[in-house]
Amino acid sequence: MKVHVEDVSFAYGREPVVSSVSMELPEGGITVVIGPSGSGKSTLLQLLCGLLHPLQGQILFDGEDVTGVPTERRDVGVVFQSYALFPHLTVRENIAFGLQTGRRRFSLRSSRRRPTRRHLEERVWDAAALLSLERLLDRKPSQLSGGEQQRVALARAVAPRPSLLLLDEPLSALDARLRRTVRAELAALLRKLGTTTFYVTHDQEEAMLLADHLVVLDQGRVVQAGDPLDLYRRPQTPFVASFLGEANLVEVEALPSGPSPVVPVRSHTPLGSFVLPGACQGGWLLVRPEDLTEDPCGTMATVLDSRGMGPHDRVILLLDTGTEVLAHFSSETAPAPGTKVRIGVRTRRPHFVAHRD
Amino acid sequence: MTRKTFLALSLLTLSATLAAIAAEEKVVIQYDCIPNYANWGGVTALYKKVAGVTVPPDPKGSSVALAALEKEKDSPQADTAYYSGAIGFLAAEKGLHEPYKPKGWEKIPAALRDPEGRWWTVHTSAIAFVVNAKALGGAPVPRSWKDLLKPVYKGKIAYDDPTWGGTSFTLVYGVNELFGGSDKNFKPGLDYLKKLDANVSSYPRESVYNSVLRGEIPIWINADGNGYKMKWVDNGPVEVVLPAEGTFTMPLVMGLVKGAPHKEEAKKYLDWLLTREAQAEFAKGYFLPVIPGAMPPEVASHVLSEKEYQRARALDLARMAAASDALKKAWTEQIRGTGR
Amino acid sequence: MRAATGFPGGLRRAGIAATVVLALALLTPIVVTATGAFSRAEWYGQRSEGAGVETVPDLFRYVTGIWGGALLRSVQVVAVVVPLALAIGAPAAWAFRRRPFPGSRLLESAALVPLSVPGVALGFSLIQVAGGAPRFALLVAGHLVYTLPMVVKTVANAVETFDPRLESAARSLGAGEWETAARVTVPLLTPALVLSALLVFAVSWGEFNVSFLLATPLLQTFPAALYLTYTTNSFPVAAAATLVFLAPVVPALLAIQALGGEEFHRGLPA
Amino acid sequence: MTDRRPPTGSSLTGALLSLPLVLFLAAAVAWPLASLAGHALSDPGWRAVRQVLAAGRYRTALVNSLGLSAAAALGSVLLAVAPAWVLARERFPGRNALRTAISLPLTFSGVLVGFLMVVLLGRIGAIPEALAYLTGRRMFEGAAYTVAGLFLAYLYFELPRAVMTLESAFRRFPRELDSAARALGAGPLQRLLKVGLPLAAPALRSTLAVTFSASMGSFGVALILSRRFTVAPLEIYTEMTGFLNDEVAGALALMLALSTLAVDRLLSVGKR
Repeated sequence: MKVHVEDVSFAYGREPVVSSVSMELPEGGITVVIGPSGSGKSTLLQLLCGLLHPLQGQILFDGEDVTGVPTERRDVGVVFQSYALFPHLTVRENIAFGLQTGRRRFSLRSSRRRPTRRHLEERVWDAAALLSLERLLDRKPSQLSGGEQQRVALARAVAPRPSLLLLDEPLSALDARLRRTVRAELAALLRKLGTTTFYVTHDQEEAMLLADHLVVLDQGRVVQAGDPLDLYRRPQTPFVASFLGEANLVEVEALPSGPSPVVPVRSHTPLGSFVLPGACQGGWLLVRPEDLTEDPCGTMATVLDSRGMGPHDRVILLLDTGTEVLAHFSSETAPAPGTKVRIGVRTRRPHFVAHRD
Repeated sequence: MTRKTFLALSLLTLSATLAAIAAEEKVVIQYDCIPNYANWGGVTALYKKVAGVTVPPDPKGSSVALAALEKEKDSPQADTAYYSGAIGFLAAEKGLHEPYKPKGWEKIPAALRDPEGRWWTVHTSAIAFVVNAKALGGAPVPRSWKDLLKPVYKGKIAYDDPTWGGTSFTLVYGVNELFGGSDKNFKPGLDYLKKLDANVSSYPRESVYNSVLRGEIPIWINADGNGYKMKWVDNGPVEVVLPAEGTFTMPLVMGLVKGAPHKEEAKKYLDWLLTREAQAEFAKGYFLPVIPGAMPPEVASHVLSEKEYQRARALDLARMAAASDALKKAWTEQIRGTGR
Repeated sequence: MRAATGFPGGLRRAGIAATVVLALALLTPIVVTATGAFSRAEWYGQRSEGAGVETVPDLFRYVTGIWGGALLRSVQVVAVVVPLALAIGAPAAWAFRRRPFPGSRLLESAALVPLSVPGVALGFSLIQVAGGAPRFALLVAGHLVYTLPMVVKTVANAVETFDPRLESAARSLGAGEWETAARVTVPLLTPALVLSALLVFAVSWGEFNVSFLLATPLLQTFPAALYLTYTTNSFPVAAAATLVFLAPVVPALLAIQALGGEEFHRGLPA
Repeated sequence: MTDRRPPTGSSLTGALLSLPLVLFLAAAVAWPLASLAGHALSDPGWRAVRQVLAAGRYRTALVNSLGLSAAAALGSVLLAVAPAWVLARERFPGRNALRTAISLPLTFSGVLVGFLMVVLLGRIGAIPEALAYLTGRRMFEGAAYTVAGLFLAYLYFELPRAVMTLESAFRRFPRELDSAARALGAGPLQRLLKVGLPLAAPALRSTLAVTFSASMGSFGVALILSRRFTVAPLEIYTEMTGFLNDEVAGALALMLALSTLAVDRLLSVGKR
């Protein structure tokens, strides 16, 4: 199902939470919304599933306006941050819940019948098998571990085969180690299901791993949206640059006189001189730590701190020009603190983040 | 409030309280001291004024007062108690009183006191219908015991539970004698009361003086004096009726409780109750002074004529007392019954 | 704006309306009584207090005149019951959560059992086994039985909501057991203790079942006096006495609401 | 979920701190009640108990108490559900004022409630007087003294208790469960039947227990209002003070306490 969010706004009292957000969820793809806490991402999810209603704007499912349609008729599956498993029902009954309700598509076009008893059991079993919950079907939620609860919540949400799957920070209640394994499983599962998915997180790694389409939200507004790697490589604001991974943002001064906007110009920076867009009114050069390398022709820098992280060493350097930068060096070549090194940028055309008015 | 002030305040109140409990005021405890009965409210207020001693109100009826004294025999709480005659007689018989002859004792007619001073009468009264005519809803004022059985009075009659009050015990016993029963045979009385039960709205176990005055209870079978007071003092639409077939006089008696905790104060109080001053105060509640000559003339002019009172007969206290437990039990079982 | 209650608008309005109706139904008798105290309406009937009880101040003077003693008794009972209930209940509640010992769970539920024992039955059995004891002590015991459960529940809940690591932190900073209690535990529990005190006050102030059974003429609490007033005094006096009874209850209730008296429902007088 | 297990401390401290409570409960609850039971059991042939259980006033009083308390508990819980839910879950101006108003009668003793009932529905009550003034006919005169009036009075003092108990239960009820049910396609009725009521069941049961116990012990209402209909606490009082019949009063008190505790236990079966 294709989902369009058009110019949607929402406020709690006088406090705007979501401000004219527009986005498009690609059919069958995973759209990940990322943003710091308070950026409005959970509110956006609640607007999509109809638990909140926008003050302004429209939400379209396959071109049809569902803005006023109540949650129970939207044909969505939701995984809540707290899982919200029914404590009085077993795992089996939790999974079966959505199969026994009068779930209807908002339009009668594809209304579903209630499954027969046998059919119901099959569907519950399928959902349970999908998440390896077969052995836990008769337990109550209170008898499950956090990871198991998370899987039950997911199984319950997908069992009715909703047209849109909404996940609200589904991994945030798990501990770090579990989160990493579940994350990979979840990515595989969601790809396999092929349901249009809306996924809310504040974790950058999770977002990069899961997203087909990534939306960065800040203070209720969409800052940038697109292919995740593209966002990582070519962020349009310093906020996006630093929110998605670690970034060295090196200030570039505006050129005194503007030559032709289409003609690339060379600009001198503490990290060397680069070809930059001609329209440059000043901005930042984005250099990811992994893009820095030891370069005999590069800039002189002093190693302030160096710490082995396993895959790489995390090195903080003070350029002779006075700028501090972070670099990831491979462990064999990492210099010791106090030593002087020459560093350079791997790519000749690094990304430039322009000032915005 | 900080924790320290909170603590300090609690400690302060606690110690103040304990101090207040320790500092005893002068009191005499009288069981059955209902302010609206026999003007006890006025009498105790007057005593507080003349002697500075508090006699707190107490809601027990005679029967309950007797029960309480019996229960507390080993550690008496009360100094004195007030009863309808037979119950006080019984209390004396049970050894709950200690002999005391208050000042003025010799002025009490001999029939109305125990020769040893274990009980004596403080005033007398008679059983009557106290009728709130306005609350009758157009029905005529009943004139006889027989009238009370008429369906027009359904739900309009009340008399106290005799296991609570002595006045209604006198009534139950007296009605039985009136209809041909005796201290051994309760059937005639209980048969009548069973028929009456169809019209009775309640058997109160508390003073309902104000309910009658307000009209919550249109007909109350109780002491005549209470009705006179409603009519003349409280200006209620109340009429006092002495039933045509006859009625009963009732001495109201007191005694000094054995082992009374405030014995000396109690003696002074009991002495005072027989003074002309106290007796006149009772008379303001239309209970007849037991000391001759204490009746104020304007009070005397308010009550029914002597001729009417000739229908009131005296009952034998000793026989009443002897029958008391059995009669109360029979009444409870057959009239108050299953508590439907 | 519509909040996400999941209640359709019509149902929500109906629910609010039902709540308003209930509140009005509960308040009406009190309002009628209060106006009754101050009104001279004919249906209130004759008064039996005689002359000098005509105006509103007269009524209250009359009430405090005849029931001043009972009022004082109630104040005394409350003044003893509140600190005692806190002193007995609060340390135990803390211990149940922080220093559980064999049988502490059982003891905690045992402390709630009295709520299911009718006051008359308990009062009766108290007199049976301890009739010789001072009545005031029995009365206090009776009130404690019905107020301790609230202290235990309120304080135990409060102990649960604060992090035990705070106490551990104090210990790690060198505070001894008593110093930790005085400087960390008690200050953190102060709101719960104040709330408990208010709850105990409200319950004790209105307690009738045990009080009436244990009452002696010198030991009438105000609710027992109210009973006497209802049966022996005229309507305006009874209504005025009711208002005297309510006077301290209303501010206490407001304070309880402000402090979030969740456990208020348990064990109130009936 | 953070781990909040208490730091290991001496359980002896705990026992010592609980000692006053233990002693108090033993002296003021366990001892009297045990002696009550002991008296009844050591009574040869359980005469008093048999007397109470035999047909007659005492049994009627017990049955009346059970019936009236059950009716009051059921009635008050039924009527309290909607207001409790509204107070717990809805936000609207005046909510706190409503809650305070509803909680006010919680401190009322039974006699006060009885008195209020007489003021409203006595023979000269405000309601019959107002109706007579409006319609010219006398209606509901003395309704306060009927069984219906007694029931109303019980409802009056149980309703605030029921609302407050249910409200605090509803407030703990996770809001997300309702959202989850909606997202799974459940309409309002299904949510009520499949999620709301099953989850509220323990709260409803414990509210029934609270209101039932309070009604069983109540004494003041009946003292003021009861005319012919008697309840167990009233009979205990009568036996004790009117008849000096401590055996029967004790047996009745025991039966009253036992039946209340039994119903409480029954209602808490399956809890937690």
